[in-house]
Amino acid sequence: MNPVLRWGRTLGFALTLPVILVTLWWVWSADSTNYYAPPLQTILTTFGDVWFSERLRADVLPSVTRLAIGYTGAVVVGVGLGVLLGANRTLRRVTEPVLEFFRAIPPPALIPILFLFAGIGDTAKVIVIISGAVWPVLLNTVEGVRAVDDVLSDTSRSYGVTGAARLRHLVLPAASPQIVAGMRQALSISIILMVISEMFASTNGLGFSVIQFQRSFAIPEMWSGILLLGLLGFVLSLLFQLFERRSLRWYHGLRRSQRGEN
Amino acid sequence: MSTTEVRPAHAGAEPVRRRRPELPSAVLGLGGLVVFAALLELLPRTGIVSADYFPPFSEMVRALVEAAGTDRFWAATAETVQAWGIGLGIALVAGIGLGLLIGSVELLRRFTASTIEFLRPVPSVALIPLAVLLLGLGLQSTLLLVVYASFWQILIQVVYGVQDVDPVARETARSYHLGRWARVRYLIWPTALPYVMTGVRLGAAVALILAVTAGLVGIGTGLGAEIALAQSSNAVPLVYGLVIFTGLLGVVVNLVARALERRTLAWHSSVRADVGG
Amino acid sequence: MTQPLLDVAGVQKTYTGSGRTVEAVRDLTFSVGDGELVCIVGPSGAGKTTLLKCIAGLLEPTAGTVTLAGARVDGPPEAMAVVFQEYGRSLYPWMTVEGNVELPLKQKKLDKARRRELVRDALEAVGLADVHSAYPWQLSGGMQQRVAIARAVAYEPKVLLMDEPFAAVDAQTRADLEDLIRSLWHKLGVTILFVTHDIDESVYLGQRVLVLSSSPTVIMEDLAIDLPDERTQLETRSSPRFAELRGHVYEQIQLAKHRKGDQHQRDEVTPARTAHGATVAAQHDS
Amino acid sequence: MTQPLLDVAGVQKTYTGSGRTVEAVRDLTFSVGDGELVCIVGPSGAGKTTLLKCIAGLLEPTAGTVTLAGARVDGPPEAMAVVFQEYGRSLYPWMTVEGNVELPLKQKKLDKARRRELVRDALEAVGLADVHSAYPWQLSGGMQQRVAIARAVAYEPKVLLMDEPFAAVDAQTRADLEDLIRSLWHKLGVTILFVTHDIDESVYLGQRVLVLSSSPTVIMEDLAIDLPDERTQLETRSSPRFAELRGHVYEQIQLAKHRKGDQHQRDEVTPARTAHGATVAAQHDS
Amino acid sequence: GGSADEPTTETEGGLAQVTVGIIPIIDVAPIYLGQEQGFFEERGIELELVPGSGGAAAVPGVVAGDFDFAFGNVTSLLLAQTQGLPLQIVSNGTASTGDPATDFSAVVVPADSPVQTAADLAGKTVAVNNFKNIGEVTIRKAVEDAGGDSSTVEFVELPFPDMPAAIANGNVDAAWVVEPFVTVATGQGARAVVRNFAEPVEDLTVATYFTTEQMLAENPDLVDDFQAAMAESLQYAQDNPEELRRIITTYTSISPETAEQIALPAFPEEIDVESMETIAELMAEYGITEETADVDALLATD
Ligand SMILES: Nc1ncnc2c1ncn2[C@@H]1O[C@H](COP(=O)(O)OP(=O)(O)OP(=O)(O)O)[C@@H](O)[C@H]1O
Ligand SMILES: Nc1ncnc2c1ncn2[C@@H]1O[C@H](COP(=O)(O)OP(=O)(O)OP(=O)(O)O)[C@@H](O)[C@H]1O
Ligand SMILES: [Mg+2]
Ligand SMILES: [Mg+2]
Repeated sequence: MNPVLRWGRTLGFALTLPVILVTLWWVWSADSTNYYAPPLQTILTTFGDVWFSERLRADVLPSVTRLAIGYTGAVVVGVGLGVLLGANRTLRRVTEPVLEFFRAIPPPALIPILFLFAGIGDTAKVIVIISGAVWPVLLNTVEGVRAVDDVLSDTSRSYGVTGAARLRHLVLPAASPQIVAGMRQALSISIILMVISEMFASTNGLGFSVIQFQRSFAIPEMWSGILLLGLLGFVLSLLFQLFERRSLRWYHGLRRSQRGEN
Repeated sequence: MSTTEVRPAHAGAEPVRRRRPELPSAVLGLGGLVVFAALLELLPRTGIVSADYFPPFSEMVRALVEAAGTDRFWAATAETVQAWGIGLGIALVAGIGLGLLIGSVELLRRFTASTIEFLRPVPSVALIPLAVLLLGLGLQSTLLLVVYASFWQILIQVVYGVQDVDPVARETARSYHLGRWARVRYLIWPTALPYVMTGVRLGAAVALILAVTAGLVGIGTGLGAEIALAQSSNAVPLVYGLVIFTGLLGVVVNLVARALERRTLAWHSSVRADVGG
Repeated sequence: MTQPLLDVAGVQKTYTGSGRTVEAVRDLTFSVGDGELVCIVGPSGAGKTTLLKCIAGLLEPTAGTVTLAGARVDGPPEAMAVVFQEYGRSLYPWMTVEGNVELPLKQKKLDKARRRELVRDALEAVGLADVHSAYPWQLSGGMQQRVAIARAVAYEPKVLLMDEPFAAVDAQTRADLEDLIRSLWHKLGVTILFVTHDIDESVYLGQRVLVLSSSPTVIMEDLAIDLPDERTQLETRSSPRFAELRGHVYEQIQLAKHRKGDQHQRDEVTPARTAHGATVAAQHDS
Repeated sequence: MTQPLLDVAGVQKTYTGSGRTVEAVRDLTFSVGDGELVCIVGPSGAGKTTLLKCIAGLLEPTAGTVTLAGARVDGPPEAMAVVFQEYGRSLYPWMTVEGNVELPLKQKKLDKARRRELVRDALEAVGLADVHSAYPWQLSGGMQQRVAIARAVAYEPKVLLMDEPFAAVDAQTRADLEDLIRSLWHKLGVTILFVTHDIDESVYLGQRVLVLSSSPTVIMEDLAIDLPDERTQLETRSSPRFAELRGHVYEQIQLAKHRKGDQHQRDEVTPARTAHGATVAAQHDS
Repeated sequence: GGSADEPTTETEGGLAQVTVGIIPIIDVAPIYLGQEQGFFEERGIELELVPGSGGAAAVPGVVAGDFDFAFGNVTSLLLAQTQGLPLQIVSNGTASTGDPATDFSAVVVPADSPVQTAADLAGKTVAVNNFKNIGEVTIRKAVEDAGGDSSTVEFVELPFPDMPAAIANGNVDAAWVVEPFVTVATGQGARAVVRNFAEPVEDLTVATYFTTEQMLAENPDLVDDFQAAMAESLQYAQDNPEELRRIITTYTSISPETAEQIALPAFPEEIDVESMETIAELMAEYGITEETADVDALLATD
């Protein structure tokens, strides 16, 4: 297919449903008198005023920076720990309850404890993001590593592909479809936790702004912030898709190959 | 050729899967928890953190035990568990149902992808005013938050799982004319099950978190509200006691999920390897 | 004796994707009568699996058509069973042997008693009656392959496609299974396409043997096997006509290995031109 | 001619788990000299794969020991290569053909030039020089199997274990590969254990042929192949001695199929007792 | 919950069911006392007190009709007023005692802090529970009154419960806390430097009970009854501090010992309109609101 056409189609797929939903929202809210659900038009006008300004640098940039660091941290910790736990049954059994314990603790309850150990600066916020986003990566990595095909595993062992080489050439690629699923989950969770972390001890940030708007009853502004969060998620997921296509090229090729699609 | 060139084993090679007598998971897991508890006890006792803000583990437990003597505590627990259970139930049914649908219909997946990616990162907490406005305070709003947060986690896992169907297995199903329903039941579902189980475990914890958080931020009742109350009263050991209790709920939830997994995934290589043989 | 059931006309299949374009099948035209047993042989990578998948409606040919009972095949036709070359992956690891064999029968809406009977008979026929409740991954390679065969047999198809179905079983079992297939064929009048690498097997089993060339593939030979219909392992295989036919197919295969679709037209074989490893003539594929 | 390199002593293997207990291998004792080429034949499900995995250090025997070069095997020994029966699943789908063959060489810390040379030579030897940059899942079954063989060959092992390595390739390729294995064996002095279902192949290839009984498995026959060392497909296979040996193995296999480890002791075969399908004697396994 | 059209439901005994959103802190003790004493029941009201975290949930709760009334601090209500939310104040909630020695709110610093007066807070980081709220307004006023530059004070948001730890760990220079955290913090060695409710604004009304304009228009009698019952409750609370200290321990987790020590707020029946106007002006001055909130519009005068 010619690339222009393909791009057009992709774009069509990506935009159809959002356009329908936005239209519905627009119509439904057009003469809303509900204070908390202002007309979409108002929200969009506000959007321009609020975000195409100094705030972009002052609030969005710091947020995205913390998000990037936190997300990277979550992936590194999640995959690292996941490989360790996935490969070692005893270790997994010892640590599982403790990890599950931490996993069930709500970040807002965890934050005060974090403040005690990490202060109230950016470090604590990054840790909050990591502490929440690490789980999908970790769990998926553990399961992916556990599920490595036994014939492949035997092959590697008999050819002496052990240690780091085993990790690099067998374990990580084999688990990669599941790891990527976890990473995708973690991406949106990171954004959510970015907002939650900015509810405490913050002076700037996207989440901080949304919460402040909410508290000061600037409802269209708050909605515009939520829109921006959604857009951020969408853009990041596009980037993620590029990454996924590259890193799982073999996998998608394999899945497609016998469907007669190529 | 000399035989000495054939060395017995690769350096660093793993040993053959040996039937070593192994401690049961329960003992190992409990061991992990005990070590963790000891750490919590030692941190304030050795003065690394001030006991004013981070009381020793024993005090947390004492406060928790004290609270556990009251009906109020159990009522709160029941409320949280109820919100959790109902919310997770809804999220599971919706997430798995839609996941199977979206995952197996390529067109649907393409049409919904952008919207899903847009909605997923919207934090539940930002939806609080909307939730209160639409559904009022109490269980319904709490449920909205719980469902909204855990639904996406389950959905994404299912969608990825569905795409993991082995091409040869898929062709087998096609050539034997398995209908749509049979294909879902006998091919897609079992393939996606490992992903789904991970989704269930992720979703269960997130649902619990939101069930508690709703109380913490004041739109629901239950353990979260109790924690918030204890916080605003400076009952520090009780705060931690309640947090510990929440964590333990999570451990129990995971135990249940694991048991479920062992039953449903006995055929899967990950569980096979664990059972040994 | 037979009326045409399956018609393969000008089928061509080119795989593209991941930076590699392979013309697996160049131009295949043949037809199979109702109730015929046709064996297909050809070098590794010739496109036998590709051809079978096209016939099974699992793969769309790049060009040409497959017609079954007068209707163009554009999806898996009904009453057709396939035994895949990758037998291990075609069994569902989450089901027992029995469950695997039974699954397609459920789809046929047979009642429970009938299903159970078919499953039991099929498993017995392939010598696996005692492992019905094991999981596929608890079985040896040959046993797995026999489960896949049992599944196809129990399905009672009108058309049976088999892709090297006996590759993983021992000689004795293989002979038994060959006889099983022939007796099924006699009993049920099923039309069978049978891909094999074993030349003796192709001659022993088939009414016709199709010899494919190397990829890009054309048909090098369409050989009628004029052995008596009643065949037994010992007698048939030791008959002089068997040896003759066997020798002929063997020769063709050897030619085929170094012969590609662009080097000859069907029935115009010129052995002298086949030089080992020589790539002759311009490739027509882009 | 040879000194003992591999010693299999009283190996027994019982699979337990998922409610099914199978005594796959009852009692195997034999040894293989340094530089020997031993073929193993036996009915499907006899435990050949199980035995090979025990020797490869991938599976721990329930009882008995495997000793290699004087040291007990309790993990994959160095300088040993294995070609798995499930060839499709033993290739890394995320690596190209080349990558698959090269990976073990990287592990051996060979330099890039040498690796490239070995990979190229091995792929050429199995006739796959032109697909080096394809992914395994873009190949036909027989091609995949040849990649697995190329990987083992390029590895230049001291001991080579092959589990039905030619099951998926055509007759001509099979013959070529047989000759490849014998020439490698001559050239490099590698010790080879070769599992096959093809009786002719076992006789043509081996210096010895081990015939296994049905599961639970014992050794039914340990046959020395006294054919000349220099073998060619045409001559060797048409020699009368070949036919004799072949016939002998064939007979044994037929016996083996209905003979289990608990029905006879090695070398005490009583053909009269083998009735088709009859399950004789009490099973000792729980 | 109910809806705005039909804010009350009759209970079996013929009482009007009234839902009030409160925050489980010391400030709402009078309503609990009034409920216990039967002041509401006497007027045909059966109270349901719903604890929440205030602010974010309480205002939409009232707007959506989930709450008939709710408790909220004056800055939040003034802010809402400038944003056009249809809220009406119906009763006083809490007020400062006006006594710098014993007020229930204070800015605390570590004992060894160089900060001695409000003026010293200039250029320091000060923790408040919410930005742009009553703490920030009163502290800035106090700093200015003491001759400091209030625009240089750097505010940081922290929940009250985390503040004692934050100043002890040096995460912030100072923190604004209310009881029981004033007692907690000073008990752990902190020092109160400013009584920001007592000093900068005279007779400061801190928080009030409010409802919607709609409620006021549709159920004026109920609002009257509620006001009257609240007035009696406030008076009772003012007169019976021991009762107050007792009831606090029933709906919070504050221990009886702490309850004995804490400083109590004042509970006058009347709202101090002047203090509210001052706050409204300060909010505009500090840029918290764009225009000065209309205090009169916010006060229900029937
Ligand atoms: N999914 C695919 N993508 C790309 N190329 C493919 C794919 N499947 C098969 N091919 C190519 O098509 C050609 C024919 O493959 P096919 O599997 O049909 O051969 P075959 O005759 O079945 O061989 P064998 O006897 O080894 O199984 C081969 O060159 C192979 O590399
Ligand atoms: N993982 C397993 N779990 C349980 N039983 C197994 C397992 N693997 C093999 N078996 C059983 O052990 C027996 C021997 O299997 P094995 O794979 O060794 O046979 P084989 O001789 O290689 O057969 P084939 O020629 O068919 O490949 C079989 O009965 C099989 O069912
Ligand atoms: Mg094939
Ligand atoms: Mg085997």
